[in-house]
Amino acid sequence: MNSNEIYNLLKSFFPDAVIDYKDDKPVEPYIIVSAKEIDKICLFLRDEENLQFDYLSCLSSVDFDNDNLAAVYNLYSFVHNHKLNIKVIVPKSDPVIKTVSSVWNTANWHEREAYDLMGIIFDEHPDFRRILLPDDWEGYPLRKDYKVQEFYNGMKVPY
Amino acid sequence: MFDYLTSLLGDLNIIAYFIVPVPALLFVSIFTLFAVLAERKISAYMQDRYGPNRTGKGILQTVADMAKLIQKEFISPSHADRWLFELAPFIVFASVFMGYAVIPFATVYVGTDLNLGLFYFFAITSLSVIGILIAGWASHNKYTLIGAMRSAAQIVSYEIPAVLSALTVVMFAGTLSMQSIVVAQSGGIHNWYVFGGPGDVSRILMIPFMAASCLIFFIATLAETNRTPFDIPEGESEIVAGFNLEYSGMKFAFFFFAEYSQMFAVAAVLSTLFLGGWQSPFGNLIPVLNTPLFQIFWFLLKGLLIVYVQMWLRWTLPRLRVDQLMTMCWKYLIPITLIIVLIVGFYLVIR
Amino acid sequence: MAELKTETITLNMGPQHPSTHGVLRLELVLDGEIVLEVKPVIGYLHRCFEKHAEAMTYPQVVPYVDRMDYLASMNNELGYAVAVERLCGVKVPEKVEYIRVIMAELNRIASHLVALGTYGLDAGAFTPFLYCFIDREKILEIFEITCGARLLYNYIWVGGLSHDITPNFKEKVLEFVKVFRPRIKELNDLLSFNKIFIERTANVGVLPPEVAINAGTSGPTLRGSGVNFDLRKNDPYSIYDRFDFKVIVGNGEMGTVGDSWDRYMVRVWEMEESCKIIEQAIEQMPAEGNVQEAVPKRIKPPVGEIYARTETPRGELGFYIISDGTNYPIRVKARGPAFCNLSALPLMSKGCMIADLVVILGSIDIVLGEIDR
Amino acid sequence: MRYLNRLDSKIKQYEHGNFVVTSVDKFLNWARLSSMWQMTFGLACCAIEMMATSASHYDFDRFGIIPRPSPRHADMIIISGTVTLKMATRIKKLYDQMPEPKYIISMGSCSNCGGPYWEHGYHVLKGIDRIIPVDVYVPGCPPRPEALLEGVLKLQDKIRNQSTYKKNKA
Repeated sequence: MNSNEIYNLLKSFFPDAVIDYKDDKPVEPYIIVSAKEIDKICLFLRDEENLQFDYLSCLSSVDFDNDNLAAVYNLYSFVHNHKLNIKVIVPKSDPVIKTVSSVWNTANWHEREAYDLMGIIFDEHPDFRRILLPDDWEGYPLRKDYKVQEFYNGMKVPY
Repeated sequence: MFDYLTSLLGDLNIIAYFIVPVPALLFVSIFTLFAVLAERKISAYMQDRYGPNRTGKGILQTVADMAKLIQKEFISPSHADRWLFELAPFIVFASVFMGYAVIPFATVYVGTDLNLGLFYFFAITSLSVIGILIAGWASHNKYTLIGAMRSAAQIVSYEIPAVLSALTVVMFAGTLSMQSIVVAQSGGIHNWYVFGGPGDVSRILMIPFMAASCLIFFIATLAETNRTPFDIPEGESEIVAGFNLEYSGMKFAFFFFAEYSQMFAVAAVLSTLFLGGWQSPFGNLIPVLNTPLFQIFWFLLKGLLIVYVQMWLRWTLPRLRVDQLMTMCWKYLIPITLIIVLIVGFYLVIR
Repeated sequence: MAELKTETITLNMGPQHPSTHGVLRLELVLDGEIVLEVKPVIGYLHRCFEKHAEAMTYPQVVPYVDRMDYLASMNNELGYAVAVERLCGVKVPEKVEYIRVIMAELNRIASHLVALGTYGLDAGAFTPFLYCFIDREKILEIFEITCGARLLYNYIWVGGLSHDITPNFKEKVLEFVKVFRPRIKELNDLLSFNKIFIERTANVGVLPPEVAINAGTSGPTLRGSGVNFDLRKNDPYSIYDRFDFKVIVGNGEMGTVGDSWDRYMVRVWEMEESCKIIEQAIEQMPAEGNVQEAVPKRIKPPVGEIYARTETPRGELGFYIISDGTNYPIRVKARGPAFCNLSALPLMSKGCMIADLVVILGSIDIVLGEIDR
Repeated sequence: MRYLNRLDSKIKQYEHGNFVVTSVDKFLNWARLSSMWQMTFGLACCAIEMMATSASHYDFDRFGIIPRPSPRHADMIIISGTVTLKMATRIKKLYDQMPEPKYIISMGSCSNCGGPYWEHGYHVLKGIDRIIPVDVYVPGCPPRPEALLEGVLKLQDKIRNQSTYKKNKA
């Protein structure tokens, strides 16, 4: 199935949660969905007979523009050998997305990483803490407006 | 030698206590120095390398190691049980070294020819497990504790097949004195206990059982000395360095010392029991090869060859897991040795 | 008899530990020797790759990509180059493609050699480690002749290569392949089919295929579980569709499908397949061609985003790149294969022993540089 | 070093030195420099080159350097790779656990000064010498094994010229 067909299928099942479909070259086509129901949509994508997206290739966090953050899910199906990109856009003021770690185990660490570096909060995540940086680190480094802290534990951070 | 000296010294026989161990202690020190070097050179040879070659062509490498270890600071961890922590290396080394008292190097040099020699050897060397347990416990470190526990389980278990396989020889020889066991094997290579010992033609039947017994003794003693493939108490990749993790400087060197002395001690006992000890393999064909100097030569040759095999195995084999180690001991080695003891018993009764 | 009161102990393994392959830390909850719970703690090598990538132009990112998976730099560079080339629509000359494939496969062998050697080390065998490094040096020599570096090459650029190959490159590579084939057999004799080694690894750390897929594993870890999936075959990039090679999958020869021995063996036989690919590539490679012909003067991809994935020795390396039409990428996210593979470690190691845990960790073949980035 | 310093005060009476002290000095230095046990401790890319150096092709063992897993047994620590802020405190701890006399080789640009990560590496410690003293810096990214060996030889030179009693005179 190509992305357009999947979009139509999703739209028929989740009319409110599926927001948009973008397909302008050279951008790979992607579907924008709502942050509140991403877990249900992902579960559907995984378990639906024709889709069977059993593999979460990558979960990236993006500092989308000045006001928004985004999470991008790259899915792949071993059974049908097709791909899909899903995007979730959340405002910086309230960056909360439902977790998909119950759908794909991979998401567990990827979501922690997204939180660690970008500050996206994943709701209902089983083990939600920083993963790469120390627990007492300040700020989210990958945001464009990130200012590095002067000292960490008595060690000077900037050169 | 002890008896001879006491008779010589008369009232001053207390001096004998100090003189007799000196050659053994010297031997152990020199052996350790060169065994460590040999180990490094042998491993280098097996791995396409040169090995140490800077300190006087590499020969003085261990001397440098020792001189460096003496200079090192000795740290005892803040929560360690200080007294036990400092005592443990000496217990380990002392118990191993005391085993040398009964090992016959030649007709003229055996520390003391106890009539319970073999029994004494096993009893005293297994005391080292106490030292290891103390070291592991007193260090106040989880890795050392795990290492000590593993070591205790391993040494206690492998004592049994070792003793049982030694028992087969004792049944043949009818004595526990190591000197007498060696003397019983005189007359050439065919009289060694690995080939069934002296006796009539029917002993050919015993060759497979005694050879198996010898092999089991080798395996069991290998495990007792914590060498690969049984080096789980100090398995680098698992529990870092095991029970000696927290020791630095000379205290650590003592563990090293103990390990290498024990390697030779068990090799010596193996050669005494099964390979004729200081006996020449040619028996009385060439009488000059039976003089005391040659006796020491044969004894060292056999012992060092076995040590070489121990090293060879170390650089070839992976390590067993702790449960597999126990399985091997309790499910295979002990039943097999028991059966061998039974067969030897029947053979001796029927003969 | 009254119940014995026992307590679990919490053991901290790493970041300095001989067998954590770098600076990984594991928090273990132990019941005696049995591991009840494993918590990997990562981030001790977090070198801010993604932040750097945002501050660099596209070609400048390549050296940082090198330093991600430092055991397989060529494969990483290839992955990044493929991603940017797809984004810009650059067509690469034939000769460059062949050289890239040869380099990537040589580096795959080199990386697997380190993985297998250190795996032997984890199991307690020291010598195979050194044997593997002897062969690895031969590969590094070829790299050194070609691009001057031993470990981090900066060789595969976007659109081309930094240097052309030397005249005797082909003979050198063929000679290596010829020498190396018997060495695989030697390694098998020494380690792979050693009874103790099989006892240690077979039936240890079994990862069933459906769990492996769900946990997002890839590469030998996934194929060891019997899933026939290799991006070189299933989603070909570069010119991998022109070569004839087998995808090795674990078959549970010595135990269960998906145990540590299978993962190990997949790597061993993959080296053989890489040799095949190298031979074919050497044969088909065109003699003429300028390797810098297609290197753009200035890389300014059109506005857009791409997720391109390639097969490194550890598995699926994905680059998610967003461009806003300037010299600098907006976002470069690297999906490290070892990152996902390591996240499956707690699933594999429930109820094993400490010694098993070390073996399982070795069978995943992690590189911390790529996990923490 | 603290250990040597303490020794210093004891033999201060031989202020001008004599033959015996010098020879002992030489011997002790020789022992220390020809048996530098290295801690098995790899951080990043450079660790692979360090492993290559101790493998057959370059063979650290020639110089009497063997890897020891425990800091208590080690004399020398090679900081091989990028030191992150999360790791820095652990390295400090490891350093403190090593018994005197102990030596540090900083291998590679990253541990010398932050290397390629000096500018945007918000989580990278810019130079290991900010937390522990370094004896020898080996440049390169990563340094070739030959460069590391050169660093080791430099460290040996340094040890060779150490003295337990001359130091206080300067």
